[in-house]
Amino acid sequence: MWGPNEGSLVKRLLGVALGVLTAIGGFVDIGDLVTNAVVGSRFGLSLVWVVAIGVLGIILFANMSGRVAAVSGRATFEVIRERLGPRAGLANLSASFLINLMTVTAEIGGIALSLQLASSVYYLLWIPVAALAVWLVIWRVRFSIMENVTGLLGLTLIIFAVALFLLKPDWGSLAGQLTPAVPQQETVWTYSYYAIALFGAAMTPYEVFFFSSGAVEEGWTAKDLGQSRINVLVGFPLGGLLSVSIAACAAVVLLPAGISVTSLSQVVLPVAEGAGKLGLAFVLVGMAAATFGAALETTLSSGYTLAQFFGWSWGKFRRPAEAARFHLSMIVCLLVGIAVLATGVDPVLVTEYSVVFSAIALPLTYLPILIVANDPQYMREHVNGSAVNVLGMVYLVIILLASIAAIPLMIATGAGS
Amino acid sequence: MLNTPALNPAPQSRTPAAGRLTPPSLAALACLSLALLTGCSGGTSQSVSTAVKDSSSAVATARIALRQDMDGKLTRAAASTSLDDELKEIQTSRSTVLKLSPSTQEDRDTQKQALDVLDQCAAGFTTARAALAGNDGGTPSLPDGDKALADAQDALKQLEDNVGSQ
Amino acid sequence: MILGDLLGTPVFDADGGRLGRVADARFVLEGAPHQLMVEARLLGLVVGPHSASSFMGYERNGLTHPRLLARILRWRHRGSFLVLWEDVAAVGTGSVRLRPGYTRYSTALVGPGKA
Amino acid sequence: MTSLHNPLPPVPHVAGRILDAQLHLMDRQVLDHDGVPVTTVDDLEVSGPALDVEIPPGTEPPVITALLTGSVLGTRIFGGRPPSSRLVRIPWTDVAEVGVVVRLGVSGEPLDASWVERWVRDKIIARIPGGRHDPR
Repeated sequence: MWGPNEGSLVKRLLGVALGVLTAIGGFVDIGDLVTNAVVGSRFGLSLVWVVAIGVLGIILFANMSGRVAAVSGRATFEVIRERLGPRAGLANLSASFLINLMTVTAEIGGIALSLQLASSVYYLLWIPVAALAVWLVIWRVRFSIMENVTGLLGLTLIIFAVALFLLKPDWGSLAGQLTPAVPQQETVWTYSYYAIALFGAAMTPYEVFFFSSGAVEEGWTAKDLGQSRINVLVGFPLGGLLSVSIAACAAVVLLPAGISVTSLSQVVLPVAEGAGKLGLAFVLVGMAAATFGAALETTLSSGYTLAQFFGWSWGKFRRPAEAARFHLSMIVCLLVGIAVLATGVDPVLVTEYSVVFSAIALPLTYLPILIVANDPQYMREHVNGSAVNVLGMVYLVIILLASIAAIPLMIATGAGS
Repeated sequence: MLNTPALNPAPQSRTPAAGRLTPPSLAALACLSLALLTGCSGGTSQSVSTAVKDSSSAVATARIALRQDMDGKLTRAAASTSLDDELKEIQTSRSTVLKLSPSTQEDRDTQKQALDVLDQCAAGFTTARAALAGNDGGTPSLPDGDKALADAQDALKQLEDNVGSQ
Repeated sequence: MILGDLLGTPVFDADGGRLGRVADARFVLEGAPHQLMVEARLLGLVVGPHSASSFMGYERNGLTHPRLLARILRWRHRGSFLVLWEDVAAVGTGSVRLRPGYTRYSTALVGPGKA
Repeated sequence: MTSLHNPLPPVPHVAGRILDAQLHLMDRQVLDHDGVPVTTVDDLEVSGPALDVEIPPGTEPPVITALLTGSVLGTRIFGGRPPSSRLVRIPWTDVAEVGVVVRLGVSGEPLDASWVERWVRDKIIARIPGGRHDPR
């Protein structure tokens, strides 16, 4: 038996895993794997500044929604409905749910593609297996076990950073790419388009739905605020660092060879180049775990958003029979995901669209959280400080700009091609 | 536009072009806006140039995968998945070029040349895949596969220069 | 009646001049105590001349942060006022009419409702 | 503080707690006495007044009679209105507390508002193996 101090220390340390999961499985998911590799192979490191902005943004946003959930017990989408009213709330629900569904589809595709790389069995055959496994975990496995296991396995993606060192790149010229500038062979439009895609990949709304609902699942209270802050401050920068490593690996190996990434098999080549078969094994485990974790998060988020909007009973802490519509909606989402993938649509392509649409839908999710985080009826004394509010407003502007610019840029660049 | 990345010795120009993988409606929109942006210079040479660039990327990827396999850095499963993915890329490019309806003699020649080169690429992939599947010292060997892909890469390079000079 | 039908309905004064739309309905908890909660009696209607949407509650509950946002939303709801139930002459399907000489009150929430 | 923006006189003092329908009731989560989510407040039903007739001075003000849910949400968003018989009501007398959420003083299980949840549970979810398994 642990003493009270020992116990709470272990509990605190374990608690950080929530942040790590959202960082690895949520920050680095199929969207980040693909987008960062594509950007690295085409733009080098000249878009790293966007990852930095995205990381800071998701820290701010997740921390606020986590705080709202911990203090008031209200998860993000309940707040969205309550503040935006039914019409704008429904518009947001439709957009968020559709993006969630796209992301679920992309993540399941990502699991299947990772398994194909490991086994050379065609990915379409893996899709029902992957979806069934996702459902079984949601159906039976405890929330804390689910997040810790996928979180820890996803950490093997650190191999991207290790591989980067093993590749022995010219650090000077790599650092030289860090200044924001449009590479010669690209236009300012494709550059901006991928800036928004990267921003969307870093700040996907489902992370926030999951994070705040997860806080309710784990029964957080105002006492857990410190832990929530640690989770966010440790987890997300770690995820951002992995994102940059993925881009850097692509910039070192693929960009000089004139390769622009269009498939997941290209994403792993730099790791094999630097770290050989062992590295490959790590990256495959990491990719499978990260996409699996993200598939869990996005599937749960689909259920969370629907249930919270309509006021249904929800949560993995309840028996499935006590949250029947919640569980049914997740089953339907997984079936839809399987059906979409069965058409043979390229999961990588679904991913590329989902991150941009994420950027488009962000303001409607971000604004209610920013407002409620200032409302003492919900937050009592835990309302936003003025520094957080200044930053919050700056990000509101950034998010609005990205959201408005996304569709015109998508059209003008033919989705970045 | 402002600087040249130090790590990009290959002076490939990657001009924006209609998305080969985008859904039809988006591709149509993209074509439309591109036509506006580029002053209607698109057409056959534009599509061919995109197809060539995508194929160069695919062949380059396959060569890296093959070399890593020879160096023992890549597993057989990953290498063959990679070759499959990139062959699919070539096939997509080929069907794009095939679907073009060129209006001038010059464009028809370009299309013909491109199809020949893309066929050569596909043949290169066939050799490479056979080498990877066999890999028992028989023919074709992995170096044969790499040679076939290297030749395809040269042909693509030449075609790119031709199309680019038009 | 259903309250949702009332929200957004145009409001006119006794002479038919348009004043705005019903933005909200204010209730006060008093009267006959029931088993669990006292009755919620209609105190009055919040009328918004510029926007019927009760946008985020900034115009009433004294939220001042983030400052810029609070200012924008308050501006959007400038001129909104509360009329008491006693000053409502008729409620129709498409309009609300006030009695002659009705009084405009501040919409600000004070007391427990604010917290 | 608000006087600067709002020169109107404050409302005459009333004894009870003030609730603005949009601000404090509509679209809030409804929990039953065990804290289980039941629904969201999709709309409110009030006891009057009679439509399109002059309200005689001194008429008793309307009171909230029920929280509404179900198809009324659709008509609130898209317009139109459901027939009165189709309204799903939770009587105001069942409400125990209004805060960030609306708490009922009764169990949500037998309420009309829960019939879809009961149906999905009994016909689908509870029939899948493990559907009644406690995850904790």
